Amino acid sequence: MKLHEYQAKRVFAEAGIPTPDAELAETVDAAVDAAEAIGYPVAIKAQVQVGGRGKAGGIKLVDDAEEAREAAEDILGMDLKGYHVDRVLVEEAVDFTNELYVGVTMDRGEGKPVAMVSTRGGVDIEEVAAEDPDAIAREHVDPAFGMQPYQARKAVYDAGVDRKVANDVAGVLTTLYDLWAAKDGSDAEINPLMVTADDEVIAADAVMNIDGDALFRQPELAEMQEEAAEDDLEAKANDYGFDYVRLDGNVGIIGNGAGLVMTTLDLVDHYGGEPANFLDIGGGAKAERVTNALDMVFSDENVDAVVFNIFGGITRGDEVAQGINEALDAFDEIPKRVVVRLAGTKAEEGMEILNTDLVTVEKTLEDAVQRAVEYAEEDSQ
Amino acid sequence: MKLHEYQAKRVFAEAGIPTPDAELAETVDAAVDAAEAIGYPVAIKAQVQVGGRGKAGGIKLVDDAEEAREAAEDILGMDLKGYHVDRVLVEEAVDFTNELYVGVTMDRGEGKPVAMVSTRGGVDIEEVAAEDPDAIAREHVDPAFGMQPYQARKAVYDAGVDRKVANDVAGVLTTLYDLWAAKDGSDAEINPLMVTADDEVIAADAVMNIDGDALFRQPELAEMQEEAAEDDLEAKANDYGFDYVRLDGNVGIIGNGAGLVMTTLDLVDHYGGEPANFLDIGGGAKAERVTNALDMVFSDENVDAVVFNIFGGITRGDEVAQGINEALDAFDEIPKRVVVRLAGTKAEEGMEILNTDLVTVEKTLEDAVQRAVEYAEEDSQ
Amino acid sequence: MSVLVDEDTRVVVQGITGGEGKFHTEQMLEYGTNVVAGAVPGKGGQEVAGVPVYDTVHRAAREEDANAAVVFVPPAFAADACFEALDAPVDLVVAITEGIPTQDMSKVYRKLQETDTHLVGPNCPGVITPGVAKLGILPGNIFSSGNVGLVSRSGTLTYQVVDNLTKRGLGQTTAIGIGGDPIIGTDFIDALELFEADPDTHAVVMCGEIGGEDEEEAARYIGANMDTPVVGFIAGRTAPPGKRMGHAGAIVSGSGTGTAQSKIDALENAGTPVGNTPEEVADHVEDIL
Amino acid sequence: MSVLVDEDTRVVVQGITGGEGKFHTEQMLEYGTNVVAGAVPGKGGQEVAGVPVYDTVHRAAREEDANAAVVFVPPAFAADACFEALDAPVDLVVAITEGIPTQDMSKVYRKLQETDTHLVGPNCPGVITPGVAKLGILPGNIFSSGNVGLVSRSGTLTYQVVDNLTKRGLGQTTAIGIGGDPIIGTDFIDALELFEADPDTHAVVMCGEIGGEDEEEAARYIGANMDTPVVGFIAGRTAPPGKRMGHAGAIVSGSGTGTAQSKIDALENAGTPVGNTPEEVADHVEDIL
Repeated sequence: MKLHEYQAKRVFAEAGIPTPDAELAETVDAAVDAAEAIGYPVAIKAQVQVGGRGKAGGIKLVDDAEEAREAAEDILGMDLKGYHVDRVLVEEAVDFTNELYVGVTMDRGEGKPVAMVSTRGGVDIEEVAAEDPDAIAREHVDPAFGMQPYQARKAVYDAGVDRKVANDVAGVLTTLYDLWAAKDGSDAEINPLMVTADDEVIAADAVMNIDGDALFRQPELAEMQEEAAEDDLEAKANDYGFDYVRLDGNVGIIGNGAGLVMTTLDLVDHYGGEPANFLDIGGGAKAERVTNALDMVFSDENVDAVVFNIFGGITRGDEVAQGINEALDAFDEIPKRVVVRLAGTKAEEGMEILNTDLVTVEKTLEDAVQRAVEYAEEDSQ
Repeated sequence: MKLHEYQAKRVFAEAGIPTPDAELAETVDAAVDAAEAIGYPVAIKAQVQVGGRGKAGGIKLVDDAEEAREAAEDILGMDLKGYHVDRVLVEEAVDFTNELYVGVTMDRGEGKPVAMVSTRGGVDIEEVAAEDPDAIAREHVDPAFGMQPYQARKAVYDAGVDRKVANDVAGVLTTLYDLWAAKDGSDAEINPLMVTADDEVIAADAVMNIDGDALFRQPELAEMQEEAAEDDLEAKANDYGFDYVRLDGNVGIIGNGAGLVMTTLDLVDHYGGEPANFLDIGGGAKAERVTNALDMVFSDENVDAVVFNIFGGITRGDEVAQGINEALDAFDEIPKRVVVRLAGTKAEEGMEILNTDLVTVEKTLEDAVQRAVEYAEEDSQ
Repeated sequence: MSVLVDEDTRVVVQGITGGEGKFHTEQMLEYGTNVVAGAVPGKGGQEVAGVPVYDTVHRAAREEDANAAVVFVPPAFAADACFEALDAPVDLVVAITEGIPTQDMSKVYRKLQETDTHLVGPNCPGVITPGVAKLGILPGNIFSSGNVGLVSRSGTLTYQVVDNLTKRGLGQTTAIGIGGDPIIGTDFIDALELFEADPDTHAVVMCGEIGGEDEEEAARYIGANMDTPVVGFIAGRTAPPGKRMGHAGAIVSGSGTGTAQSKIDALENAGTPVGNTPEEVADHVEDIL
Repeated sequence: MSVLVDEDTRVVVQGITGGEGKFHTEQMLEYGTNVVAGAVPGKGGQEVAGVPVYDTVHRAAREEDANAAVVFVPPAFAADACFEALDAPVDLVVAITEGIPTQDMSKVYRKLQETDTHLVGPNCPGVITPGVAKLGILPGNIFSSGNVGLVSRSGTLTYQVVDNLTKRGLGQTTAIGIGGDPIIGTDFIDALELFEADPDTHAVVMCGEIGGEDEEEAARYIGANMDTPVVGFIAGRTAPPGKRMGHAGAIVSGSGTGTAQSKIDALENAGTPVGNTPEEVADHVEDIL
């Protein structure tokens, strides 16, 4: 789960990390009022959960009320990389002499947290990492002990941060790690951490992503979760609790287990078709989930045919078959042809139950995919 | 630093450990009022920082106002193992079916914390440990990870706690460990942890000792520290920042470093004398500390002679000598004879500075101790 | 022979009184697994499917000589269950639970490094030595005994590949579902090392997927250390960069490594043929044996 | 020869810019110790007594090849300083600081177990190899080079005993003040093991005191493992039970072990003579050599 910039900054500020004066605004008037109250220059920043907002015109620096109004009018309501902007953060523009980067994330490969510091802040840090890996000082943290103060100092000095602000930057990094650990962060970043002419440091941007699996013990953060302003189908998938990704093709794909669903996509491609989506209904899928999954895929106007591929472990083939029958029975006319392949636990029972008036049944994955690709070609609109 | 029972209970209750209804009282009237408010039976408990209060008459169970008044009158103002009782805790008497013990301490030998549970609560747990070590379940804790929930359960089940309350007892133990860790505890104990007929658990007594070296980061607990109601000389030593123990003999002993001072005591004994005290002035002792140390020992009316034994490392012999001269110069008449032995850093310079009109100088530890023992015999009052 | 699981494996099921725990205990018993105990705090003294339940894993291990644990405990308590099993200790922990917070697993992983225990998972289907025992939720009927070792990050994909193998008569020594979470215990290299040391494993199938660098590292390990031939399969060739496909692991960063192609290239450079389809995987294995 | 400290010991002083750090750096240099760097965050680039200061121990170790650290950092920051030195890493850390919270040291001790570093202290006078180098605050002039190893829990008592030895012409290979805190790094047994392995150490003096069980355990170790003769001394014979005498360690519980007598008995049972006075310790050593 991603926090918005304004949410992350609140969390950081509460923990003692300096952040600029700022106010959230949902209307142009409120934005102008906020700008007047804070004093110019201010930045007007779209609150959408995507990177590269600046380049896309989602951040504007303004010097007076007129400019503030113009910027707020431009940004509020704009479409930013597919996200609708309905809030802006109006924020004191900080006068800086230097931009740093500090971040904490989980290093999967090492199985332990890593804290990072760079003097190349204010730009895309992933580009810096790719071009000049040594420009980022990395310090792995023992998750049992937590980050020790010396580790923060070491990272800061290794990165070449000026000695005058090194102590403060180390303090911010320590706080950031502690927050990351306490709040079940997946990533926590400040980019840029600005250094002012007075040698003060201030978090000019804030990223905080939370491990979705840990939200049960982070009730305050869970409350910050907002309806995703995403693609309607992806929002729907979220409501249904599916892992879903929409793609550009016309063969709808439903299956259980991420690896098998990806393999089904790959096979569609292998046999000359184009996948319309990734949809994993997960383990132990019962009738209702099957119905919801079919609803999802039928709702996608790009889809011309569907392959439904289940290999039962926890999931039982008979239950899936039952679900498919029920779901399709509910239609006066079934909108797309559906190819079903069941294997594993109770697969044979399932095959027997399936109503072949409603679906095409195939015994192997390869056959099922090929058949669906054929149907999609035939029924292509 | 030891917390009083009432202080420890407040700390435990804030962390969510159930404690009985209770009120602190400094007068008999206040004690009776508290008893009336709580409802009988209540326990009236002397708040002094020594063990075995019950046996010594410092805890009384009362059933009505008259008994409450009598008990409060008896206990308030009493002398309990050398401590003056000026406060009582008036506490709901809990009706129990079982008494357990739970505790957390540092296992020096292992260098790690240990959590303990026993069903033999309500009695002196050290006696239980001596007689029947297996009656106490012990679980060592990795200080980096902290106590894991399974460890609390394991200790509780290993101790043979009834399954009906096992979960609650494990919860209390986990909370106790977390408190111990967060508050820099040296020991944290609940003895007894009472089990009621309704299978509830409640902390009927509470012990919480804090690592004195960590008080700098425990400001709330440091505030609870009270003037020691101890021996006047020990209180004085505390004010001066000395490690001091008063003993029964007549040879006053001043030295630097615990091991060396203990060795000086042992030598006094070895040469037929009796040590009057242990006084360690610590490392780097300057003139003022020397003056204070002499003041301490001269204030002890049992002392008949003094041996002042310094082996300099950090401590400089010349500074000590200067301090001794200054301190003794201030007296019209020096109350006891003082034997001084200086060795180590700047010892020769110190020996030259020392005013032999005021003190006797010896070159070796053995000679210094023997001389002081002789003086003490001669000057014995 | 086999790896991790054999005739001497004596299993304690953590969370045996829950719905999944109970169902899969029955399934494991039916398959012939020696499930000797359950462990659920407060449920000591009960029985599930004829198996005695204890309050702690330590007691289960002591009373019933359990040497392996399967974790069916809900995510909020699963890391603690893993710590308990590691401390008991048992030789093998199979953590089925999905959705364990990553920071919890990071701590379990840290502790694991100090033990001699193998932890498989979490978020995995388990381990099976066909005809002998299964620990987890794998459907026993698709497996058959033979000389192919299998290691896979994905559950149902494992079944698919095994199904293709079994139908060709290519039985398995042991199949290990290592799980798709960001932090797992036994990884590809650990599993490959076990198979390399097993004289009865004549070929290994390794099923990877997009995301992370584990397949690339495994390829380097194969090139440098393995005599036993390996056949690869990589899911997610058609996954668009930057999108997360279900598994926390299955995300492509778009930076060159972590993509299906980089993994396929790495394996092929190590002399490991990679199948385009599960059928082709079986073809390659057939060619080798 | 010697233990822990020799001609190749290159020292970084943590907290070199503080009062004590500076004074004892000068003393160490004067004794001939190869102090190559100081480490104080924010003070990098400065010099103290001609020694260059770095912001981190890692940088000091890298730039100046330091392989040992002496910690003169205030108690609130001293555990962090120890962690830093362990991580750098150096081979030897000597922690002089008194008053480090016990729970901090418990964590340092935990980390120490995962390293190959020797930690001496905290709350100790340090380590000296007479004529070669001293790390800490020991007064160099009372030591002399020879064949006696010395290990002691107490600072000034060490000086007293060394003084008695030196005045008899009984020089030392190395003297180790292990410190009197509840949790210390190098303990009696670690030190005895080092001396046992040193061919130039022909006898060892071990100075203990009341409290804890370390002397009893050391006695068992001596009985079972040592060929080099040991002479003991125990301070606190006249200490009344239940009273704390300065050191956190120096408390007698009254339960039989931990008393001076139990320690003396344990040592004598292990064939180790125990002196009643520092003079008698020197007598015993003289008898042996």
